[in-house]
Amino acid sequence: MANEFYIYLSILTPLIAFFITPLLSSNPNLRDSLGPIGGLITFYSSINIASLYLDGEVLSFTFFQISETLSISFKITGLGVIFGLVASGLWILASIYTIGYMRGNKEKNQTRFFTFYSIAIFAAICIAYSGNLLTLFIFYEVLTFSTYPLVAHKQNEEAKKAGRIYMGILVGTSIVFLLPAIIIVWVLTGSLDFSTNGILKGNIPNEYVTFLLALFAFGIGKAALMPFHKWLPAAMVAPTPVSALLHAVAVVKAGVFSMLVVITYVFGIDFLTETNGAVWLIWISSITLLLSSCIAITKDDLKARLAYSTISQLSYIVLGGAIATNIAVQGASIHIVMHAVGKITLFFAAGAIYVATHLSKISDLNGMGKSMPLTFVAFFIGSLSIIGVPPMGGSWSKFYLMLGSVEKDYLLVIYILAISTLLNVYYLLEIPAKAFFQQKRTNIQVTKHPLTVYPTFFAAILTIILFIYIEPLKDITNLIFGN
Amino acid sequence: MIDQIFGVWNYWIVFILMMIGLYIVISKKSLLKKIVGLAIFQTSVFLLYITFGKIAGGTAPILTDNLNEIYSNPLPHVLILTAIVVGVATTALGLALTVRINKAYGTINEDEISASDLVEYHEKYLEDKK
Amino acid sequence: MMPFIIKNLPILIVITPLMFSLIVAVLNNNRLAWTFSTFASFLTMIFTILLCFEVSYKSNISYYLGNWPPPLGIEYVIDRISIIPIMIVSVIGLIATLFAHNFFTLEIDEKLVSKTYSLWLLTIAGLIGLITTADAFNLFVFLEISSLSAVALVALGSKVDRKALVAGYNYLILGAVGATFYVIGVGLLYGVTGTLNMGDLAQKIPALGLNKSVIVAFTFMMLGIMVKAAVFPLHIWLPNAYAYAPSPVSVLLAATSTKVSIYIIVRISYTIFGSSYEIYSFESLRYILLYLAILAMFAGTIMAIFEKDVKKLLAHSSVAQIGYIVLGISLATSTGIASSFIHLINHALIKAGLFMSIVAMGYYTLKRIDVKTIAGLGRQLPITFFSFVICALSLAGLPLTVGFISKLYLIKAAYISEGIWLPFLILVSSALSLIYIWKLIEGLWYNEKSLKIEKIKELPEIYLPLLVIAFLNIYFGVDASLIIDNSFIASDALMSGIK
Amino acid sequence: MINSKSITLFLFLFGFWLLMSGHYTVLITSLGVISCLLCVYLTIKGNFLDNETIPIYFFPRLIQYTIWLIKEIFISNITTAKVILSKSEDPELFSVKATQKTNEGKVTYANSITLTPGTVTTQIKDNVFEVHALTKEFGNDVRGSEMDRMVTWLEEGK
Amino acid sequence: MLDLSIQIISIISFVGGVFFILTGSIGLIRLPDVFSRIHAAGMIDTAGASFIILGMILQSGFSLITAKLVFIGIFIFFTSPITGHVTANLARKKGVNPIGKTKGKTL
Amino acid sequence: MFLAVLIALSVSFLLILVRLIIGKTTYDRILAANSIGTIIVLAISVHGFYMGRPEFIDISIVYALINFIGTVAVLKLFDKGTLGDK
Amino acid sequence: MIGEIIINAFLVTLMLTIAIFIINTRKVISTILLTGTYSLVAALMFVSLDAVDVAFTEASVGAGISTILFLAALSYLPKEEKEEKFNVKHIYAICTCIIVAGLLIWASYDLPLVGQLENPVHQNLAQDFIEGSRNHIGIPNVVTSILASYRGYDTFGETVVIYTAGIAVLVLLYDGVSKTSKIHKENNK
Amino acid sequence: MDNLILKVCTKVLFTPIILFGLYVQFHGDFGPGGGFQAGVIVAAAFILYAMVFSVEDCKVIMPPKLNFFLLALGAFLYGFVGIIGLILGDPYLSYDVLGTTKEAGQHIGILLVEFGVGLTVCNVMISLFYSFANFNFGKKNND
Repeated sequence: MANEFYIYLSILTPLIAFFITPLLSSNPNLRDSLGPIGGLITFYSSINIASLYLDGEVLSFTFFQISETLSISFKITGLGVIFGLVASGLWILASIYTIGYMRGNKEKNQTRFFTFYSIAIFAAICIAYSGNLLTLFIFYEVLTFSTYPLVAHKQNEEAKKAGRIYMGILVGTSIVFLLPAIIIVWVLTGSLDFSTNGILKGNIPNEYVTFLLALFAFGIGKAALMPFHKWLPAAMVAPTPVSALLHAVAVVKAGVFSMLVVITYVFGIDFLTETNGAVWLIWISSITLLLSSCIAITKDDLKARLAYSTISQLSYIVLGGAIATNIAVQGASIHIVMHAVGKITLFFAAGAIYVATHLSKISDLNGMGKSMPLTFVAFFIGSLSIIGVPPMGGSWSKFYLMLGSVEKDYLLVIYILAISTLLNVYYLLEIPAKAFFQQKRTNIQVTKHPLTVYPTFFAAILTIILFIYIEPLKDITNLIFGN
Repeated sequence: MIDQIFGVWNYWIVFILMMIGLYIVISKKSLLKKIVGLAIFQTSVFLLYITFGKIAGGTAPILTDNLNEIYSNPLPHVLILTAIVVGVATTALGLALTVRINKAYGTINEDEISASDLVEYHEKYLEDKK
Repeated sequence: MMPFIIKNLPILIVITPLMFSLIVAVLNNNRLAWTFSTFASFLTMIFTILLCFEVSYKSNISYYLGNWPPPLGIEYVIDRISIIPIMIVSVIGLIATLFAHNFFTLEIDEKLVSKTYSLWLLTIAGLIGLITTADAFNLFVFLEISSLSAVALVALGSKVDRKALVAGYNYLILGAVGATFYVIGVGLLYGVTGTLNMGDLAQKIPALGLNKSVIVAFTFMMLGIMVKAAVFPLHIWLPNAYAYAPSPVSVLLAATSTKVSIYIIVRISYTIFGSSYEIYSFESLRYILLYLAILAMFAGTIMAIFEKDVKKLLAHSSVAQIGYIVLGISLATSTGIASSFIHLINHALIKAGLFMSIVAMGYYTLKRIDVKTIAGLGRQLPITFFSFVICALSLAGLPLTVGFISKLYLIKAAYISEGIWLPFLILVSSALSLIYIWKLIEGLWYNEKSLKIEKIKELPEIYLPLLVIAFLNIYFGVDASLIIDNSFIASDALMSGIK
Repeated sequence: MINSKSITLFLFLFGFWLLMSGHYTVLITSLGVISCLLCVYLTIKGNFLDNETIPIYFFPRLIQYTIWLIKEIFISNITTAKVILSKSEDPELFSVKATQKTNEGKVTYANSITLTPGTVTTQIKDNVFEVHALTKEFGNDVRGSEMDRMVTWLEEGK
Repeated sequence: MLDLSIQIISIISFVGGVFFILTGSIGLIRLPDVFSRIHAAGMIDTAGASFIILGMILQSGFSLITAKLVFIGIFIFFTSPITGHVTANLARKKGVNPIGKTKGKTL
Repeated sequence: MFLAVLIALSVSFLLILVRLIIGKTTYDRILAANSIGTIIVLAISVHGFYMGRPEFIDISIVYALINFIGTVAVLKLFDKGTLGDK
Repeated sequence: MIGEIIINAFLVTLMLTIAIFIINTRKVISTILLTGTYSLVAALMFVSLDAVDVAFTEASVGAGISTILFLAALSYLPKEEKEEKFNVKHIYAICTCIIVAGLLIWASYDLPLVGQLENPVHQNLAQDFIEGSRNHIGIPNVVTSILASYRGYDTFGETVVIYTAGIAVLVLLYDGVSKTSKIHKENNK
Repeated sequence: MDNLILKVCTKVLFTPIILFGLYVQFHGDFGPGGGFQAGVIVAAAFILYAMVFSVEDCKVIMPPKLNFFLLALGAFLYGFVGIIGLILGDPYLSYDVLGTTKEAGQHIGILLVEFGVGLTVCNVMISLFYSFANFNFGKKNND
């Protein structure tokens, strides 16, 4: 009980924040401080959970039983620990940053914004600690619906249209593909609980594996595999903290996390290797990876470029899962962390720029580096991390991914990774380069908000810290497949 | 032989009668005529039931002192009594509705009613546009 | 007192609303009439709950009306199957009656209100009577009670919109044709078996072998009831009837009337003809039903997407939802029927909630409730909007709501018996349904207010029904075991009748 | 309330009941009494318990009149049948004057005219009747006003 | 003997009734206008009905049925002239003119 | 004997039905409908005798009654255009 | 009993004739009169099929009250129908009717012949009712005893149906001046 | 209708028709007829009266309020007879317990029940006629 207390704590904290926030609408300072405080508490309990997990404790409990074989239950898994740490840890940063952004930008309906921000975090953490597919699915949907008000926050036609695309693709795919997949699993195995070696082995004819995996892969729209990736760029109309939440912390990570969970805990990588059911996924994710990188280059809007970058980075993770070896999955899970930190840095920087100058086009950023040095340095570091240059955390995950593909002799994958890295270099480094080395074109007034700049810089530093201090993370990833 | 023919003859004509009623209900545009059709349809169904209850050489099921008398089956009669009442209730309600429709629309022709609705819809649409 | 009540529960649930409707009609005071109606429906619900307990350990209660044994007299049978729709009708009846007061006094001439309550209670009584009876002809009588009163209630909407009259007329004529078809079917069956009691019929039909009359009788009875249940091609009366009826009537009818008819379809096809189901046409009819259900799913959803009038939109969505329920039945497996029952209950909860919250928003306009007219009202009426969102998401099948549970089981059943294509179709249509739901939510919350009414505030009187229905929608989505277990018990009971 | 008319009406109705009934148990008969009282009550309530409803003073000469009327009807029926079968109709429309004083008298006269086939009263204005006759002979019969005298005689009573 | 004579009388009265009814219905078809047809209809109602009722009375012997038959007879006698008269009256009122043998209209 | 009467009644029924259908004026129809009523009243009585159960004469009375009221209703409708008070 | 059969066949054919005439009559008054006649003949048919109670009811209701209601309603309605051209709807209707009639006629091959004593209808229940009425209830009219006692509940339902119709028509044809409530007067300007 | 003959004859026929209706009502046990038919016949008398004189005149004999009350009362009576059975310990609509013997009970039950039917039917028919005859044609309903 005492150990499960931490699970309760980490889940309930954002939920309580969700309920309290609307009540505090008259006192903005108190209301805004809820976020960082909640983040700290959640992060604290997540660290405790992680250490308990490293000690080999099995933490699980059933919240309630819907029917005999259906329940809402929570269980700590290796992947879950990682995702939980990411979500809660970055929530602290993000919430501090959000205060700065919202105030600096003088947005309307701030209370509503914070309310739904909390519930989104709540859903993400529930996804992280979910113990079966049903729980995962439920909170997956909760996450979708709770982020809709954030996406459509501006309430103008464009925002509503984006909201429609966002909802349409995410809910549509989840209902049309994910739900039947889950039900098929349920029908076949009679259970939806995760198990470290997968639950499908022996329960499903081998030729159906590909089909079922396809249902999952396309059903989890949040993983932004190629035909269903449109929602991500569309959601860029949202305020930047939301984009950070969507692209770094909660939504997309929930997607790829679900993907990894499905591959490891439902199918089991051994089973996938045995049946070769995931080979096609390697190619799909590779194509997504390359294509989205190419599209990113063509985008002039900063956030749109970052969005396509995200799509491509997510495919790394899916690719890791699809390769289906221990190392590749470990790499994928590390990449969740690394990409999250890196991408949040980039988005924070983008937001900070927007708050300060109301610029969103890359071509307008020429020479801005001198007026906002800290921000652009952070952006540069973040980019390097995403690209995978060694003193940054991102290098680890790419290294593991390559190891994995070598292990399976997928040489083509290595080439693709390499090409994509080169593209990354091009489209990401173009921005700081322009900012620092080009001539400033117009006179742009710069009014920074300190709460947007410092979290950005801190996040950048975090990427470096993660490179050095990788060991605990590795320990956790080693435990993904059980002790 | 003749028993055979007439044994089925009744059924057939009753079926055809039903269909005439049904035909009127489906095809006629006048709301009043539809109710008439319904009445015919129902009356014919009543006939079917009563035909089931008939015994050749039997008499009405009102007991006499003669114990050997054959009585026709009384159960269908009871059912049909109920059904007739239901039928007249339906007719009354239908007529009330028809009268109200005529008052509201000025016609009881199905086509004209839907045309009138369409006009109203368009007017509303134009109003909204303004 | 208690043993007396326990002994007579099956009839009490019918005559309580029936007798009260006769009393309510002569009352002059509207408030008093409403109080009486609420009391009557409350009593009915209490009796139903008692009956539930009674049934749960007796499993089959048979009640001889007039003390005549079944084939001679009329029998009431309450078992684990019929208790489900009874529960739906009585619970929704109570909630809707609580809800009705403000709207009836508003939408109907003052002097007619007490009579309207009389018709209202008659509808409830008729629906319950339909479920409980085990006599094929008695069923017809109650069918007419419920449909005549429902027609009158629908037509009362004419004070707001004259189309209500035409809607009522079409409902009446189609309903009467349907009922007559049913009567023809019963007549043919009676002609070849000589009995009207359902249990008795079920025993006698197998002995007849492959009898043409029986097949035709089955077809006719099913056709007749399918009109009432608004199964796809025969649904044309439904959208207008629901849309133009006075607000509380829409709530009651949408939530209960078609459900009861679907229950009768189940009863007819499984109880009466079930024991000979291998020989007879049900196997082939099953596929007809299946395809009709699929068509209904898509037709209803697509009609709803393009509809602007909100009540009509919800009515179209009902057609689609009926499609889901019929689909479950047409699978003819235990899981399929169980999933149908689950959706039967859940859809009643969902639709009642949706209609209640929508008409509550239309309270101030008394005009047709359009997507435009209700724009932005959600922010002004938070409680109403809250319950609307809960029910709407439930309709879409969002997890943690009842809609999800029913979809889950429906897909499971479909997958087991038909493979993957059927679940896929179901899910596509349910994903499509998200479009219209989202249209409404977006309109209510994000669009600017178009009504120029200043004094909009919520009616505190309707908080109770709204919140209760929202709570039920969530509660049974979270703790669904009550519904699921009972549905499975019911479907097993039904299937066990089939050898 | 209780006067000769109501009592007479009650007796008539009760006689009617007894003739119809055929079941002379206490229950049924008492129900019959109640029914008859109800009927009388209704006439009183509707305020039409008058000479037109129950013309008591007709009764003494009623039987004699009826026999005469039946004879007339029989004769004219045969004549009409002849006319129809021989296709020798020659209709005419004419007015006659009625000598009855009361409504019930006039009605009796008009009805008698109509009852005898071949003649129909088409309009009544005060005491002028317009009569349609199938042939001239019928018209002459009416104009001969034997029937008028008979009805007036009936009306006078004793 | 008595039975036989009653039988014979009743047959005769049936025959009479049928004769009048058939003649009346022929008249209904044959006669030129409403007013003339009323006479034919009156024939059915009076002679036709009364003869047939008489025949039945003779058949039934003396019982309650006799009373009821008499009531039917009285009722028909009572209502037949009313409907006849009212129909004619209405036709006159609404401007239907009787057709004479020689020329259109007489008064 | 009764059968013969019934057949004769049927024949006259048919004849009158012709008048009902061809009509000419509405008054003809009313007249014909009324006569058909009378014919059916008689037919039912005779049929009772024919079947040997003549005690159901009540039906004939009802018929006669309904026939009369129906005719009055039709006439009233033609006279006033309504059955109620204007 | 050949006479009975002939009478039945004659009457049923007569009804058919009347029904066919009803289809194409455009004068509403004729339709109503013909419908009344149809009911009368149906009632005659009921008498000849031994259903005296039903005949009684059909006469008073089908021919009587229904006709009066029709006439009462007609006073508010157009007296003549609009002319209809033969259109798709008719074909649709004809097809439906032919299919349904075909089904029924197909079914009739397995129906028991009219009037045979050994039909299941007569073998089950009927005798019980007659004996029950004679011995337990003591009422000569079996129909009444079934109506009021054995299937009394049906009759209760029937009474409620007619009550429903009464109230429904009362409510629908209520001609009071409709009062709009205060809120709407303000809001619907 | 302003027709002397019709008026006078209606006055004469009114009571016999009602009495005949009541006769049918109470002799339903022995011959054809019963509550329903009786109700219709009695109602027919009222309708005839209302047609020949005027609906207002008929409302003197049968005021609408009384009419409506009786309309509900009839059905209520039927249901109530059933409830008496319930109270006396038998199932609904069982008449056995109403009398001293089963047969007597049945007789009483049937009599009461039929009376209820007759009452309702009669008043419904009158009410229908009132509604139809005096439906206000001139005024527009949807203002």
